[in-house]
Amino acid sequence: MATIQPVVLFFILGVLAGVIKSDLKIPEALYKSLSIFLLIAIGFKGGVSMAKYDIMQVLPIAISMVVLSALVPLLAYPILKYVGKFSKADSGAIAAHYGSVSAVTFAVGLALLHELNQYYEGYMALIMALMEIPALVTGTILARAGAASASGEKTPWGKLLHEILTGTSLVLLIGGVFIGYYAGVTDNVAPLDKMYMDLFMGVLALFLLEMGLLASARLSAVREKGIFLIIFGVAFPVAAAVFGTYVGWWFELSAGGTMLLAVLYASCSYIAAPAAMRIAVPEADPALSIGASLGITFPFNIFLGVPLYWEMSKWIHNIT
Amino acid sequence: MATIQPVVLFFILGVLAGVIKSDLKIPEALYKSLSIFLLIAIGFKGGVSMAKYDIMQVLPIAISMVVLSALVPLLAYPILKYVGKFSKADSGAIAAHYGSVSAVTFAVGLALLHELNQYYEGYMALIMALMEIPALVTGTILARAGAASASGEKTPWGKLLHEILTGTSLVLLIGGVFIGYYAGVTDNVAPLDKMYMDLFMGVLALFLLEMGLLASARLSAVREKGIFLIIFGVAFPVAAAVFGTYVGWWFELSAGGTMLLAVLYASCSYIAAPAAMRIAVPEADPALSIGASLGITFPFNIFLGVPLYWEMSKWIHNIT
Amino acid sequence: MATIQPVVLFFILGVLAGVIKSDLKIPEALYKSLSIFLLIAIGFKGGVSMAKYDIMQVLPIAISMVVLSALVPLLAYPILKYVGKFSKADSGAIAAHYGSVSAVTFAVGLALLHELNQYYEGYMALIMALMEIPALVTGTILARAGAASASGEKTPWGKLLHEILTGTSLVLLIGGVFIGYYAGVTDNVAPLDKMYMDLFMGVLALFLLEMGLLASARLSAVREKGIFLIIFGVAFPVAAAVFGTYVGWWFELSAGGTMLLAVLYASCSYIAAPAAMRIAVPEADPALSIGASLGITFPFNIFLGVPLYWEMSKWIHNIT
Amino acid sequence: MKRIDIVVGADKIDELVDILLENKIRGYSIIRRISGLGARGHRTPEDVLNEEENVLVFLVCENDTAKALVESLQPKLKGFGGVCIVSDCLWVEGAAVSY
Amino acid sequence: MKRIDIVVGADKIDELVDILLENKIRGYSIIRRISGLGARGHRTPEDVLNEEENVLVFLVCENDTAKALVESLQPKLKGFGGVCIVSDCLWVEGAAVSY
Amino acid sequence: MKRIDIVVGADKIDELVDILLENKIRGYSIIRRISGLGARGHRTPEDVLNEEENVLVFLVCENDTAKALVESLQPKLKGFGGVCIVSDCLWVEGAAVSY
Ligand SMILES: Nc1ncnc2c1ncn2[C@@H]1O[C@H](COP(=O)(O)O)[C@@H](O)[C@H]1O
Ligand SMILES: Nc1ncnc2c1ncn2[C@@H]1O[C@H](COP(=O)(O)O)[C@@H](O)[C@H]1O
Ligand SMILES: Nc1ncnc2c1ncn2[C@@H]1O[C@H](COP(=O)(O)O)[C@@H](O)[C@H]1O
Ligand code: NA
Ligand code: NA
Ligand code: NA
Repeated sequence: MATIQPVVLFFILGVLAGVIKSDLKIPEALYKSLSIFLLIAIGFKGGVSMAKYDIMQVLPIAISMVVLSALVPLLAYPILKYVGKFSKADSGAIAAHYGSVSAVTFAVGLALLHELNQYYEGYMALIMALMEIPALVTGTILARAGAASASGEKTPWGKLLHEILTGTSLVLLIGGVFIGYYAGVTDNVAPLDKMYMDLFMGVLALFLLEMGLLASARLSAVREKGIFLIIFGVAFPVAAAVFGTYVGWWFELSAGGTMLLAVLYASCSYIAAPAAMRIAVPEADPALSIGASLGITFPFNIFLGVPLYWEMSKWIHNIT
Repeated sequence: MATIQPVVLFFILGVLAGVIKSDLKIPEALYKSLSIFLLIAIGFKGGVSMAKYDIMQVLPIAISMVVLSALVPLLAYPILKYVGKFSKADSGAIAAHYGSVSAVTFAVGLALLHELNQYYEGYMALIMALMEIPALVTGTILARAGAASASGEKTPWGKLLHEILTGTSLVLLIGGVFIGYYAGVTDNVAPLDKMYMDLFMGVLALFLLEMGLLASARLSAVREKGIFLIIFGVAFPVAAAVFGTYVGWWFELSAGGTMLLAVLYASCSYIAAPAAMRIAVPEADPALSIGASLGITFPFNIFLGVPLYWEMSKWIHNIT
Repeated sequence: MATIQPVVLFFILGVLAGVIKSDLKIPEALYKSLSIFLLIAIGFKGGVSMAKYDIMQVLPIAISMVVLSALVPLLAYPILKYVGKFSKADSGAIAAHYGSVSAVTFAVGLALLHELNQYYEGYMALIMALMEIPALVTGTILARAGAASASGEKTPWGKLLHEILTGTSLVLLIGGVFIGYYAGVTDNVAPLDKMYMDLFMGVLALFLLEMGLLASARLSAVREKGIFLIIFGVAFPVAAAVFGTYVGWWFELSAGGTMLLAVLYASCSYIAAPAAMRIAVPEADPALSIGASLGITFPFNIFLGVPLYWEMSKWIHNIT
Repeated sequence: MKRIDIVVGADKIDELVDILLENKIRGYSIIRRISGLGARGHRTPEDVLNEEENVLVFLVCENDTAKALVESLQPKLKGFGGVCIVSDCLWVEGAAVSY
Repeated sequence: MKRIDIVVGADKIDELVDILLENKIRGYSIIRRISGLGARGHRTPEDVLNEEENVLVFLVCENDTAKALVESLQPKLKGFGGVCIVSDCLWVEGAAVSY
Repeated sequence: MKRIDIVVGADKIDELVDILLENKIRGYSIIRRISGLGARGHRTPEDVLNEEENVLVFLVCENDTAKALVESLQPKLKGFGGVCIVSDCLWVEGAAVSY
């Protein structure tokens, strides 16, 4: 089993700083700057390696994997509603979070592959960008089905789709992919890589520090909601990763690519999804979904999930 | 003709994000940090390469080119006033913007030369720093000549000169040149270049992203003012570049240096000039000058102008 | 004698910009981001090189040097109180500042050693982290002894210790040391060094620029307090450095390590100490301590002190 | 003269300003990044994961304008949430009249 | 209705909010990063070396609630520093009642 | 007691504070980064290309001090622009007196 990467220790440092009530604070502008950097860098990196593929051949595979990810909320919703006894709105909103993806978890997956010197398909970045969309739509439909009449208000689909399709992460990821692709094709990567590739890990470290601070502030919200959310927050991503591993293997991705797909299916959103759900399902309680997503699943994924999904991918590909 | 550099695609990404009303926002502190970085980096880089020259020999040439740049507003003013039918104040203010320079356009010029592996005179950074001054003074005089009596208020020359001579860009550029020069002469560049040289392009990319967002917000202002401003915003920089190319060739600059001088003459300010004109000609409408400068001339220059001026410089130097 | 490093010229640039009342401003978020970076980087770097030591052997030496640093305020206090005629509270607070350390002065020391290609003990970063603690405690005791009854309020020791032990700099330095140590031991430094080592000097430059701006704004406060504070601000750090040099030599540190210890003893805090003293000795005037610390001792140390302490260390180690 | 203080969600500010301009308000001030508690619970712009920002609009105008404005605003307030209050004040003459 | 404006040091805000909630205040707004002069001298959050931040709490409530709140606050104000004032205002009905 | 609210351009704040101090004002609060509309049109500090920042000075003082202050201010207000209003309020005793 792979050792813990130094970069994820920054998450622990953040959690500890939060727990001892340190006055350490990441300025808001830095947090936003780091996340802009990471999204561009992930897109750019992916785009550069996509330059080696025939786009027309890749696109159908990519889209299939994105579409299949829309099933994840369908799996989560009944568990949340009938086992967890959450309201319709909360179940739909949490399902949308778990169907959506976390760029930082993906980044930790990338970091592991780089450390292990493993190949992966460059277009995974594009898949991640697109994968934000279907889960948010499915989740909203689930939360809303038959509920609109009750609350008397209609789902603002226009506003919601605008929010989803023009959100910061989609724009930067897709933009980064295009520019990276162009740079790769015209053989002009060189001057930009010093920033968007070489500094990736260092920036990720700072971002994880802030995630730790944020997570420690959210843990109390989760603790109140009891044991179900904790179990769900650990077990569900593993189930989703199994599904993702299977899909990746079925589409003949490399071992690295399969693992990244599993990470995408397993990871859950705490940035794009909350913003979308605020518009689509305002009666859902964001403390629940963000608490589970950031307080439980995110740390589980970066410490145990990512190495586990790598083992799963090796196993299905018969690698040792 | 040179291909479009990947870095300028970030400008398009910003414009697109603005057009689709994405919620993408560059934090104000990041914008300011990036511009501090770029100014220091341009100065530092220039200073380092100046270490190879005999300053006393270079200075008279540099100053001549700066002084000649004071003619640019004299050329712009009558066109704006008599063809464009702008008020005295607006004509003077816009002329000052077009006589002044844009560090980011200069940076795009530098980027092209680096990509093409072309030599240029290091002291161009110093020239750029100084070139901010004369145009702002000429523009103010033009706007003010005979007007002071009308508005009843006197031009606050003291305040204006203080603003021009102590402005952020002048201080950082000149400071960067000095420190770079010292580092070059004492052979101590090494540890600072990892940041101020290697990351230059990556930082420029982020800055261009923000410029795109800003430009897309300004386009409407320009559209209202009609066709004249658009034609002026494209044709005038080309004319100024022709003048700059000729001056550069006359002073026997290299092909790279000549192109950079043309870029300086052609580029127009949207940071230092607005600040100075707010003090000097408060009755001028900043939407006009910033709209034309950032909404039209800046994108024209980085996409078409810079490659065109490079062709012009090659032509006058008989290079193929 | 070593030449002045280019990086410290950024401090002068900042002071000059302040003096000419330039509108140059470092955004607050950038200042905080840079200081987070520097603390992590110093800790990380130290931790990586500590991986080569046997911790159990190093710890007693390190702790001894930290404990001995608690004597520095004991030396400063009587001078301030009986020669400087400061109040008990001010004397204690200023003594605490001078007993505590400045990470940036330390960074300038590191920069010189790197430039001179000199070895130093990696655990100096850990020592610096710990050295913040004793002086703040000693200083508070001195300020408070017998004074509590007068002001009628008790020293909030609980709150003070919490502030000292959970302060940003301690958390980031210690965290950085641990993560660096882990990265060193597991041989995983590679991807993080591009940011936390390679960019160290460039970030320090920006930070020094801001320090210059801050110092120039503080000079007036010092000027009012007259000649004593200026003499103290220069003479005391030299005395402390002599003590530090002696301690370093006694514990058989390398020449580089001895110099860094001297720098630590000589440097004085303007971040952690003010925050702690605000809680512990609120009746002390922060303008005095910050003015002396940042306005006099800091510039003295980075320009003259650091090279001087290096000479002292070479002399005591019989190196030429 | 009347002073009117309105706190609404940041997403409502454009609509609110339009109403102000329709009512011939010639001067107002906006303070951003306001947190608080209201009928929709706590809202804190500092929380980077859940940015909910309020803004305060503060304006001074003549009694009649205030009356007209309040009448136009009232039907909209349900959608805006927040709070809108009116109080009396005295305008110190001197600056250019912007009310 | 009453409007109450309180300026206190940022470190006191949690304690103050607790008192508000104990007094059944159901709506308030907080403006941060306020500088100023008071009994403790100048306080400027922009000064990175000496961050002393004030916050303004602005709330609108019914006269009786205001009275009760002021009575609970008064003994605490000595520790809080700053300023607390009460004035009259008119609540424009429309938004969900949060007072 | 009186509360005085003044909105001026950020470049005028030093001059304004000097006038306050000359009039023996011992307490005031400053809120920065205020945007708005006035006689000089829209001013928005968020606009990085055209930073025009207003600040709000809020102060509570005794009636006589207020009167004297307003008299000193009035001739200056033309240059300051913005707005200056006076209203009545009640100072809740408790904190150290800073008016
Ligand atoms: N009674 C009140 N006093 C002061 N501010 C209020 C009050 N009620 C609501 N607010 C502010 O208005 C915002 C939105 O209120 P609401 O729409 O009721 O949730 C709150 O977050 C507060 O900032
Ligand atoms: N009379 C006043 N008017 C307005 N604000 C005040 C007044 N007195 C104090 N303040 C504010 O309250 C803060 C703390 O006051 P103090 O605790 O008296 O130092 C000051 O920095 C001001 O922002
Ligand atoms: N009637 C008003 N009510 C509230 N704020 C105002 C008013 N008039 C002006 N202001 C504020 O004062 C600033 C400067 O005003 P002016 O100097 O008239 O352009 C404006 O940008 C507003 O923020
Ligand atoms: Na997922
Ligand atoms: Na020009
Ligand atoms: Na010391």
